[in-house]
Amino acid sequence: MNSTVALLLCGPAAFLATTIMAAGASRLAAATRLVYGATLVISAVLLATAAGHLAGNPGEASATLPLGLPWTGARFRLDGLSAFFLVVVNLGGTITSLYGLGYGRHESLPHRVLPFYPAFLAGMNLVVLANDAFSFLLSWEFMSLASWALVMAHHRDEANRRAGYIYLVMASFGTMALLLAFGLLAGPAGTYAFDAMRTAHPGPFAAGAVLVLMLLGAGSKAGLVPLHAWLPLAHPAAPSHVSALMSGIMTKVAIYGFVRVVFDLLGEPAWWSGVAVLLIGGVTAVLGILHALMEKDLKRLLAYSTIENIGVIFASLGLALAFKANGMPSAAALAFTAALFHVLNHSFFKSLLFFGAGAVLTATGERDMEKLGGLIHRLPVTSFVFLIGCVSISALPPFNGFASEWLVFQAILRSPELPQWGLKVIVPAVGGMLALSAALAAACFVKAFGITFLGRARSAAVERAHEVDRWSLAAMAVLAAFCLLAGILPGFVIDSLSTVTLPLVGERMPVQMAQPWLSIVPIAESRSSYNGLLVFVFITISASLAAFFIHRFASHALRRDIAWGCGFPDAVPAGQYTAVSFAQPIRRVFGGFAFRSRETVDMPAPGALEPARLKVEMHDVAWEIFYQPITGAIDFATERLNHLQFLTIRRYLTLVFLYLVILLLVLALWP
Amino acid sequence: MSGFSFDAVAAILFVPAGAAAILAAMPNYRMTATVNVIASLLTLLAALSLFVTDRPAPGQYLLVDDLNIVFIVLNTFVGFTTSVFSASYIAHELETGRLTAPNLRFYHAMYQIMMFGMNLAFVSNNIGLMWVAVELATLTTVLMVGIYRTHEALEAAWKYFILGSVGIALALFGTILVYMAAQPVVGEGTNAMVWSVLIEKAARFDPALLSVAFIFLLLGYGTKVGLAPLHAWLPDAHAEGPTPISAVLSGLLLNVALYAVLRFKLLLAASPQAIGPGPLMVTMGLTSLIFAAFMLYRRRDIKRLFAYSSIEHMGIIVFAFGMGGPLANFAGLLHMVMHSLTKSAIFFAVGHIAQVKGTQKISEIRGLTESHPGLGWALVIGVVAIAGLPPLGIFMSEFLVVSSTFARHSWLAIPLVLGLLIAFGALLLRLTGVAFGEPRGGTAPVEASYVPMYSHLALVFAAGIYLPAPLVAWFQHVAGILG
Amino acid sequence: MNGLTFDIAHLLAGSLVLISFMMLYQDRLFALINVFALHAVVLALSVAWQAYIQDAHHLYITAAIALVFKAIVIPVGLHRIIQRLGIHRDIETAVGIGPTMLAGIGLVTLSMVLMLRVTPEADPLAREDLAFALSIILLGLLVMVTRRNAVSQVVGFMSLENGLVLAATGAKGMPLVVEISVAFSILIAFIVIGVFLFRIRERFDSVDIGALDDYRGERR
Amino acid sequence: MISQLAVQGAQMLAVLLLAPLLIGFVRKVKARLVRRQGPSLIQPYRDLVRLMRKEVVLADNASWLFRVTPYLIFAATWVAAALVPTFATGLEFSWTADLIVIVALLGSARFFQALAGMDVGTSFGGLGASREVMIASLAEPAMLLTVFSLALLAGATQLSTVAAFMGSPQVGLRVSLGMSLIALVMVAIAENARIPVDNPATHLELTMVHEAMILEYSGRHLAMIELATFLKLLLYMSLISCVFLPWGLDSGGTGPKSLAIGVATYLCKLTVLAILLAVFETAVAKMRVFRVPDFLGAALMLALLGTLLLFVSRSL
Repeated sequence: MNSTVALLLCGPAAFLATTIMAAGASRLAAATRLVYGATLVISAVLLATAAGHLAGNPGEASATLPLGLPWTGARFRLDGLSAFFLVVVNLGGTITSLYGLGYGRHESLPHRVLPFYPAFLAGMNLVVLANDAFSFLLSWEFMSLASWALVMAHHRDEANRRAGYIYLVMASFGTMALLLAFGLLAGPAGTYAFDAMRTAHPGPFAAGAVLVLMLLGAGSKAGLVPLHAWLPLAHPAAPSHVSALMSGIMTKVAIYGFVRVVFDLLGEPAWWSGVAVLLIGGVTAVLGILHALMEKDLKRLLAYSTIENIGVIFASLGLALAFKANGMPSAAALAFTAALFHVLNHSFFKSLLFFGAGAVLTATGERDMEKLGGLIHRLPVTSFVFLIGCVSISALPPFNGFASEWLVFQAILRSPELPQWGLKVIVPAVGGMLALSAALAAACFVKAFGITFLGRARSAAVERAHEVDRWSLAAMAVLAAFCLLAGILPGFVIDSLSTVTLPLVGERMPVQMAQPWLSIVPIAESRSSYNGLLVFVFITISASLAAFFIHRFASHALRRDIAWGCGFPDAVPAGQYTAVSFAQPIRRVFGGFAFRSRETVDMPAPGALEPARLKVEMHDVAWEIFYQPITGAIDFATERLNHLQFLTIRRYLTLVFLYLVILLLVLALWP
Repeated sequence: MSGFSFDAVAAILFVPAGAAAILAAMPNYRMTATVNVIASLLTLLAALSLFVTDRPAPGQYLLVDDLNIVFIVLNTFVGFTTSVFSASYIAHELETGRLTAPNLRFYHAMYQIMMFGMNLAFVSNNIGLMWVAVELATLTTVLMVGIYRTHEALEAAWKYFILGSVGIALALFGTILVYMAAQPVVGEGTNAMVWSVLIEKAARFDPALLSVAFIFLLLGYGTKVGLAPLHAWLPDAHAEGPTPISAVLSGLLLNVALYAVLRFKLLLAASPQAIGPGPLMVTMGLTSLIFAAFMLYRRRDIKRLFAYSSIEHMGIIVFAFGMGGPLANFAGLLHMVMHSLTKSAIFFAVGHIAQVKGTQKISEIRGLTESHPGLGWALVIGVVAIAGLPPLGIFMSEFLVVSSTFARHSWLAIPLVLGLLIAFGALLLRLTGVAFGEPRGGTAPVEASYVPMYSHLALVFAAGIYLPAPLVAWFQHVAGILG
Repeated sequence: MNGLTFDIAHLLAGSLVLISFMMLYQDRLFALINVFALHAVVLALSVAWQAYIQDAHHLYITAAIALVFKAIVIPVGLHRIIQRLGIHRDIETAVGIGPTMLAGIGLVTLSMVLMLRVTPEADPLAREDLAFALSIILLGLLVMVTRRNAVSQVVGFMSLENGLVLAATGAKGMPLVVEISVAFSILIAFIVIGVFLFRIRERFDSVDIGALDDYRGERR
Repeated sequence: MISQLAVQGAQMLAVLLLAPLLIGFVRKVKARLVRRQGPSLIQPYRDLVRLMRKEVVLADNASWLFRVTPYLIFAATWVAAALVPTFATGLEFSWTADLIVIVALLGSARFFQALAGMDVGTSFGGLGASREVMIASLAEPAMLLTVFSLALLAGATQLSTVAAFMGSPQVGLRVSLGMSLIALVMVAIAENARIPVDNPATHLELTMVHEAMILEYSGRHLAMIELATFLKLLLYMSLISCVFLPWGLDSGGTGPKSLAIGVATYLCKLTVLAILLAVFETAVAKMRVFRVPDFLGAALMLALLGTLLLFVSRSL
């Protein structure tokens, strides 16, 4: 029983204890502070432990408890991969708890949130630690269950109930897929310990099946298209800090599951597995961000953009697979590092953005961007950190989003060395998709920030808005700082990731911190290099230089006046561009194939008094192709079978009789 | 010592029988309820004493072995908790006037007779005796299903009665055939019906005759297990009878029939040339699972809903036993125990819910977790458990069944998984409606007996994350016996 | 055993099957009940014969039960019920006679093939008995599923149960036969009482599920 | 080291000073092409200075972001421009960033410009911003794919390396290069809001994109933005010239002579490109906004095709 693992296991235990305490005391006034304080401390401790392990790199440690599956026991293991994801999870947990300290006070139904929040954290930690199929699935499903309860927190809202329903059904679909995958890995003898699976190498067919099942299982949790349908419903339905956890952290846990099985347990991948993952990743990225662009509900927009980032991560995981399959460890290490780096970054800025959305929600009670606007005047701090989040997620230098996307592109540029033609053709196409999604992401967050925080207030609620409490602001500020730091010091992150990549792809990226001026050089300096720090410094210097000169030599005169409204004296706020109208050009360009969208304008005859109307109809193609047929089939089957409930006794007897006769016939004709 | 332990077996049988006689004679209904509880408790203790005492040598009529001790203990335990629940439930029924004091006397007496019948079926070492016992248990439950004397209650009882009788007849013919098969080997007389003798010599029986026999037995007892398409009696009987009886039906009577099927499966497995029972059971299991899964969607009566879920789970269990092998059999046993505990707990909750809301219509029950948190969350946990979500016990068994099946016959696992998912969708749909949302229906505070349901759920939860080693060893041994 | 005993047993069992066919053929209640009484009588005879050749005296009790209870008491009771309910005129077959007969022939062949195939080394008497018993059981079931009326279904069930008794008595030295026949008589009594008490005219077929739904909201 | 720094600084100043002149030159040529006298070459400098002197008229509800943006845009563009080798490769800080970063820097400049456009809350700002991001959402991928194909050829995204490689004889005449050249030019036209995508001279609200975003700017703020726009044009021209016309580039630290040659050739290239641009702009007419996607889509396809060709030909 390794002491580190023991300590890490005490964490979930403490979480569960908090859950019980919360269930008991959730109606007390102090309960909120108590619970979030406790989770804050616990996840901080876990974070420190995991980070220490990642930095110190003492190899792997494991422990077995006499729980779970009797003859296997509940096995737990801490290696580079799980340490890294523990850092992701508990960093998120810590900061979210910090945020919760403030945000939780506005919660109308604390007794439906407080008990499940620590349980959720416990579940995620256990998934990352589990070392046998049973404990893994148990924690996995426990995580889903806890988050489902949190989604159902505001259960009087019909939409939330629907979201929760779809969420849990999809979750258990995913669990079933994982269950089958583990069944294949475990074999008929039922060796469910990961260590045993690692040594046993399945045949090519089984390996392929496992990969597909993992894409279904982990993918449905991470939100890969077309399994994403639940995500934009469920993530926004939860209280905002939980949305941040679900979107920023839980999807990463799903990615951990995928990596753990496909990179670790499955052994050597086949080259086409790379193709599959790449394609799905690229398509997910583009469709996700297009959906996000069309949204006008702030939290749903963020949820969809989560789908996009998941797509990016999977695409670069697919690259890593392809490289690994072709024995190019260094390139594989590059792609894999890029993926993990993006995992970390996305957990930063997505949490930050959801916190911001939560702050807006508390301040105005609105999630609909069409009713917001001009908040930059009411919520100066929130709007500033939210802006930083937007810049980071739009992959703009010198922030962290750009650093990881840059690495992904560098990895793509290694791909011509791949032998297979399939990959040769796919990779540049996927590269194009990623570039497209990056550009669209920028557009999407111009819209998100511009409509929500800029312009003039579109509703009275905004006029009354006030800056949120200190705890929330602190949490958001910390995350913003992380976004900048990870952006200007990417070398540090990359180096600490070497512990993870080395065992999984058999290689690591060259040491970065040794580079002059802290720049990052994935392959060779002559080839490509990027120095976030210097870019940051240059921009600051030149901006301040310019400012200085202007200040020194140009006029200072400044006059406030009404804006130019094309001759109209006082343009009403309603005259501003709305979220929908902002997205209109892009909808015109991409909507045709992405949403089968159609615009119909009915313009009244000249002189007629009724207003002209623009009708836009859009379809969620994935939903119509994949989900409606299934529900339709089930409905049809139930409709038909249901008659069997209303037969008469004689007919039931006939059933029995026929069944008997058939069996007897079979027996009579038995050879 | 052995003398005492035989007394244990005797106690298991005679405590209920005696109690029935006393209860039939007692005037005061409060007393009858208490006596009922006490008698069940005594039976439970007697059953537990089977662990500490050494077992009697198998006689011509009675037998205690590793297989049936599982069932006996489970049976007496759930019987006891149900009696506790029924005490509070029946009191309420009496206040609302749905039952009268004479009804009650009859009810409690019948309850004990039923317990007697089921225990007898478990401990009997004689296939003829077992048949008689099962018939007895069935008849008593028929009478109890009809106890409300309402139109639809009589409907249900009648349907149950007719289909049950045909089942009984078929089972009897199967039993006769087994005797015929045994007679040339064992010789005439009672010995040819004694289980422990049969299993030894089964290898030399005429396999073809055994096969025919098994078909009749499977259909006969399968009717009681509620396997589709023999299930028709089950939903109505569950829905129309008093809820304690629904709990007992789902939790216990189905197991009795299942136990009978298992016994004969062993017999058949012992004679290699006979048709393998596996494929038959797997087919019936899958049919029931998928059929019930679809039927769950259109249910409007909450008790009927869970009755269908019982069919579904019986399907899973029969499937598991049909698959055979240590993993699947272990899973089957575990699943059976877990299902009994969970389903009876659910029915406890549902019973009180139906009482406070004054209806069994799902559409008229809303927002339970808000109006009656105790009951509501109990129902949520119960459904989550029955739907096979961790960290509750059924998850473990489903985990084992699905994964081992997929590793052995992948193409069998697909319909299994589909069935599970479809059923899950339906159950969750109904749960979302009932437990959440704007509260609707009566909000009167309920004097429910939370102890039985929560103790069951606690057991299920504990089993989900930790199975004590002796229990595991024992299950594995039984799984080994089941081959 | 000598041929004669065998032939007689064979004759009796065979005639039971024949009478089952006659039942299939009847479409009036009274006629049906009378035929059933005949069925019971023949059963009693064959059981008695078995008791004689196996000299198992307890079987005489079974025979007596069959004779008294099934051949006399039940038919009389059923006659009463029918008059009470005024349904003696009903034509009450759900399926035409012709198809029913064909199905019956098919069932008999099935049971013959099956039983004679699977019992090569059992003693011939038992084989015959089993084969006939199975066909009687199946025919009984057939009666149950082709008749609409509760009474005739009771009759079908009873003929089915006659088949069981025949099989049980045919099995040499089978214990509990008496108990079983008693148990079954009780069962049948229950059914008859049920029919009588609950005024279940045609419960088997036109079961009033509609009412059930209205009460319980099961209708879609 | 010092000389290197000097060169670097010189280049940065050079681009800053050269940019308005380039614009003036283009305008002049255009004017002459349509038989007009046209403003003098140094008119842009005058404009800038006057703008500097004027007072700033700020909309009532303009936020701090609105006032900070001009400096950010200018800084980002300037840094990007400074990273493109004009007359010398292998500059001191050339390794701080590669082509992708340059694209991204321009992207961030655009990001803030679009935000500023929406800050005041008039419909024009929104109109400009939404059209701008639509154009960018197609132009950026095209640009990146062009970068890919260059990087595949040169085996690097490092601009100096690429330039050096393109100068070396081992680049034959390649189809893919031609494609990416065309793509790059189309992107450049779109990015610099030139005809036919946008009209830098128009003030008819419905047709304009770039101008609509900066409609509310005035005085020194407008000056910064204008300067940034000039820089951007220069940047693209020097990019094209250093990648596709990589002759006479000084490879760093080879003495004043080669530097002089580098400067001279650089100026010639700029002149040629400017004239070409002017001719092109006078020859074609501005297209409807919703034809632009087709235009840029073509660029995207070309770039993708070029990249694919390279990928495939790599293995031959």
